[in-house]
Amino acid sequence: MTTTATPLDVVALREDFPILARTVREGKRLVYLDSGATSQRPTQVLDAERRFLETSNAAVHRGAHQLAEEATDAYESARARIADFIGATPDELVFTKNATEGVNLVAYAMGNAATAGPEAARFLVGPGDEILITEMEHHANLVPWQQLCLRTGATLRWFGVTDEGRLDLSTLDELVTPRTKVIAFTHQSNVLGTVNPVAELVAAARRVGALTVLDACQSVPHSKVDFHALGVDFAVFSGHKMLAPSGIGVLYGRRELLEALPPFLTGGSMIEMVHMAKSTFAPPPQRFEAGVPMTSQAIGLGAAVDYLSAVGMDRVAAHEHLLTEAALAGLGEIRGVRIIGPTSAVDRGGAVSFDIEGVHAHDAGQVLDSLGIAVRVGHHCAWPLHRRLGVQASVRASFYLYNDLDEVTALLDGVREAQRFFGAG
Amino acid sequence: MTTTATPLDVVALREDFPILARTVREGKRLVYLDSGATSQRPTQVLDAERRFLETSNAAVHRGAHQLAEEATDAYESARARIADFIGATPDELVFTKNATEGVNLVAYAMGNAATAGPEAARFLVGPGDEILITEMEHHANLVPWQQLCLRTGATLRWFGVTDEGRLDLSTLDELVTPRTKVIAFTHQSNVLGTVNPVAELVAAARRVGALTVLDACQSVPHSKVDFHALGVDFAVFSGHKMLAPSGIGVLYGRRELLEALPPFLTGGSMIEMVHMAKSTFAPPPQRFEAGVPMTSQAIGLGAAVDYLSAVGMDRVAAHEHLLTEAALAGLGEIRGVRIIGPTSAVDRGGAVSFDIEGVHAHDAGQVLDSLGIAVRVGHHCAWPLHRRLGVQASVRASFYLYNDLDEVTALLDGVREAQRFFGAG
Amino acid sequence: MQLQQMYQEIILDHYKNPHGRGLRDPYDAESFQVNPTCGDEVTLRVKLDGETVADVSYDGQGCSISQASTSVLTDLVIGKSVGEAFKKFDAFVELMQSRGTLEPDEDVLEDGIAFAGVSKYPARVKCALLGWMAFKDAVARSEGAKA
Amino acid sequence: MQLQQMYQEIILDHYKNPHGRGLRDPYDAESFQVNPTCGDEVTLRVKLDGETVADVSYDGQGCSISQASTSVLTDLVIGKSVGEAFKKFDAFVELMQSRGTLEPDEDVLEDGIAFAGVSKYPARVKCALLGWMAFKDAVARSEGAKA
Ligand SMILES: Cc1ncc(COP(=O)(O)O)c(C=O)c1O
Ligand SMILES: Cc1ncc(COP(=O)(O)O)c(C=O)c1O
Repeated sequence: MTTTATPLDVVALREDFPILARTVREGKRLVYLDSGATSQRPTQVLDAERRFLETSNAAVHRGAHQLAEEATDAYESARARIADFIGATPDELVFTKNATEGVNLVAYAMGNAATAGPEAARFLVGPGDEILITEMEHHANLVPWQQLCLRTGATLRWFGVTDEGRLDLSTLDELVTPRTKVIAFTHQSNVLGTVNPVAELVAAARRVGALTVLDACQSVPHSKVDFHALGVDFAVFSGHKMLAPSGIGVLYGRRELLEALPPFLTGGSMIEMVHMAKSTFAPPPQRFEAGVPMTSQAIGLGAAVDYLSAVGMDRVAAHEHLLTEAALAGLGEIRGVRIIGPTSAVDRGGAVSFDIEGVHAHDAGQVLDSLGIAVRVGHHCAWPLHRRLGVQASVRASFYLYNDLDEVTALLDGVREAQRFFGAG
Repeated sequence: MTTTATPLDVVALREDFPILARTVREGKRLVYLDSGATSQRPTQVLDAERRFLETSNAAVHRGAHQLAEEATDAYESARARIADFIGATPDELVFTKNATEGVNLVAYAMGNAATAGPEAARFLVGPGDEILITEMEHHANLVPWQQLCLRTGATLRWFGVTDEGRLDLSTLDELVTPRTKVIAFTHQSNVLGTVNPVAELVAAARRVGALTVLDACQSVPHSKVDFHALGVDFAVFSGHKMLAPSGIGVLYGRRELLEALPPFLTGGSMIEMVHMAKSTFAPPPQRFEAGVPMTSQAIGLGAAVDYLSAVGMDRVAAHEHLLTEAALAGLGEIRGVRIIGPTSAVDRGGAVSFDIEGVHAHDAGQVLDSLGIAVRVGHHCAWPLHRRLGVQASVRASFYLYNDLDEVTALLDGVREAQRFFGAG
Repeated sequence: MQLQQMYQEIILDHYKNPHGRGLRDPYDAESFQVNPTCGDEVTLRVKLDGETVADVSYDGQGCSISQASTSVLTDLVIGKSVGEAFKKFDAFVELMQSRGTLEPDEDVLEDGIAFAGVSKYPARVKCALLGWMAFKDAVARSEGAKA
Repeated sequence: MQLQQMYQEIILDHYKNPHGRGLRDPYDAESFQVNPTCGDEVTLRVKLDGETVADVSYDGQGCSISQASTSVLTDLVIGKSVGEAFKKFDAFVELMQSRGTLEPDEDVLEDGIAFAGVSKYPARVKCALLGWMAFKDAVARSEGAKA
């Protein structure tokens, strides 16, 4: 990661985020360090959604009147801009309600291959087949695969995690075999910050003909990601983590795969012909968008992508890198604080989780909250990872383009205050 | 239906809907008669969502800081108010992205009963079992059941429709048997306007121990609906058809059923414990809300329900009844126009579909659009119903609280203009 | 008035008096196409004679635009070489996707130029292309059957 | 300062010097409870002697609130009748769900009144109730086992 991009003007940028001007807990300035859970929304995104609703709102792909035309255009234009943002073509991009639905879509559609036509044969899974994940997955990229295995009789296997919080690839040759049907893994851990070696995993998957599913929830919002360049087969991410509305996510799938993949949710707008006894289905992406979609939310995500592009993803990444380095250095100096994940900012994004000896994460979070600092406490939907690393719950600070170094300092002061309050450290 | 409620002040009410003030097609006043597809949003709903996003936005049920508390409170308060609006308790109400997801949730969760614990045995379906639907269903309440049958080997059966567009219940005793596992039917047809006899179908289902699934998409927005009073087991509806945002819908399920129902989408926030090899799940409604939910959209739906309650659902229904009667009478007088569905406004809601002899629906829609009138043309996601009634495509005008009698007149004039333009009638 | 711009006289004429309508034998391949939003459908047959489109016949139900554009199609392609027919196909598709920004070439599209106005209405583009997609598919099937 | 309101001295004392901690034999039933958002867990054993709660012992990992409230629980219920214990249970649950609007009854809840401030933080209410839910469940299991 180079940091040669022009630095962000965070002061100016924060003006775009009305919520950041509020105070919490008896007049404390809000220090929002929980963007890993959900990000805040700039006025530009809020305005885009509202403008659409006040001028062109209608059901998309279903009407022939002017509003319906305008709505469909706005929706499809958003799809095209988002596709461009992630190095994909519009027909490779399916709107879901969140990333979780995206993973479930792939897992259920693979299950549906058992009762679909021969073109879906490559998605078949059953006894003897293996689904390979990692021990650092968010529950969203873990439980759906457990359930697919339960339904089909396939076996779940996983890569371990090193003590430093890196993927343990020493077992690669043992785990990736002709039985492997899917390798599903996170691009960037929402707990550790660890960025995984996508190229290596994609290459391994290709050697055995396995499909790759990338959880890009924590990468797409924070750096330039190009799915075609990465070569993954499927990928998912959520709008709400990248300045966009809640209720919208994306499933990316390579065109030829989406074309062969059986449907998941069925209903209106995803059909070709419907008879009482049997239906046929539309080509992708429509095949995977049953019902009236998240129209204004897609438009909001389009506006978010425009906003991020205008700022520049390289600058966003460089800025977060700076904050992460400062946080890692600062936390490293506090006695009794253990960083969960890599302690250097190499191949590492801006989620910084840590454990404070003698202060439970929930209690530390409460002290920070009383100072106006919003962090996440718990296992951050990565319970097996916490178990592996021997922490029950951790505190996570996560950064985004609107955070600054003063906020990192506030975090460090807050951690010391938590230690003082609980007589620890 | 009595029409004794104080009439709506439509002029005042329309002020709440900014989009209704716009013009279309070279300065024509917008006459929006497509609320059956999606409704427009009042400022109160837009403001509620925006206020939330500018002050309290955070990931719900996942954080301990003040924003997360406020967001969770707002989200759960919306759930409670919506539950109250539909005669249910909050833990019986699951947020989905739309009604389509709700039907799929029930159908897939029933499929998952095969690999779930003994408490899910009542949901098992397989060869020899039957799913009973109707020929007037929207694809959303049809295709998911076809697919469930395909996956499980169960058989799909259906009630026919009379020439007048009523449910043909003459086959009730033949169709509802101990083999029947589910009776899924629409409360109010989105094409015909027909209101189905819920009590009779619920009673029949109970006699044989079948589950009932009600498609309430076209009833909840337009009249007072009480799911406890109706006695259905499950019901679905969508926010976007009732003044609320897109991307939010509701699945209602009787508490004891939701408690026994296996999960559908899996991931974060719906778990109890997660290990790499196995997970257990949270009680409802959380069990069915995987991932970061449609937070601001739920708050928008809460505001929509507040808005509708303030207006009064009896007044909404009475107003639409008036418009429907006028439309049915007016269309009935135009030679060559055939109304698809009951021609009297008894047990009938405000969706009025029709066929114009010699003018294809698409062409009629185009003429209406050129006059500023937005209607839906096609099969309205009820293709088998159209086939049954011998129409390939129809024109549908659908009314809501913001429409008035002048707009009905505009529609009638438009139909005559379409006949004139195409030399028909 | 907008409506007349879209529904040119030529279109209404073809709609009321369609050319080449009715399914005919012999044929090499048939294609059935449907517009999923409105249920409009067309069944179209192609008879090739070497490299020449010897006959195109069709039947279907649909709006004025889909019926007229299929009628125009038969005029344009019957008797032409497959290569020429596909040149017209490409030109017609390009015109329909132009959102009213393209000046159609009358030498290539003849009556087809009347559909320029339709291209401004994206929801109707599928209608205009329905028969054309059936033609493309039927030719591909004919060639597939012979290969 | 808000923080002191929530973390009353009593709470911090129980946290640092928990009462009744450590799993003991004999017992009638055990309950394992977990807070799904943070992974906090408690294993709690109950020994009934007729209608009397003869012993409650527990082990677990968790925040100050969950640990202290379980410690307070043991003080409150050991030696009491099951009926009295459940009266305290009800009072404590009511207090925790009051959002800081309830004046707790010291006669019933003793040290438990210190948790009044916690009830203002909905995300922490589950922490405070973790051990109590385990107690309720364990008693139900004990009675179930005996019935
Ligand atoms: C009767 C009926 N059922 C189901 C649906 C599907 O609703 P949605 O597309 O919002 O999921 C609709 C609307 O499109 C409807 O009118
Ligand atoms: C790495 C990762 N994967 C998946 C998810 C799930 O995203 P969502 O809850 O928006 O579906 C998240 C966020 O919660 C995440 O951080």
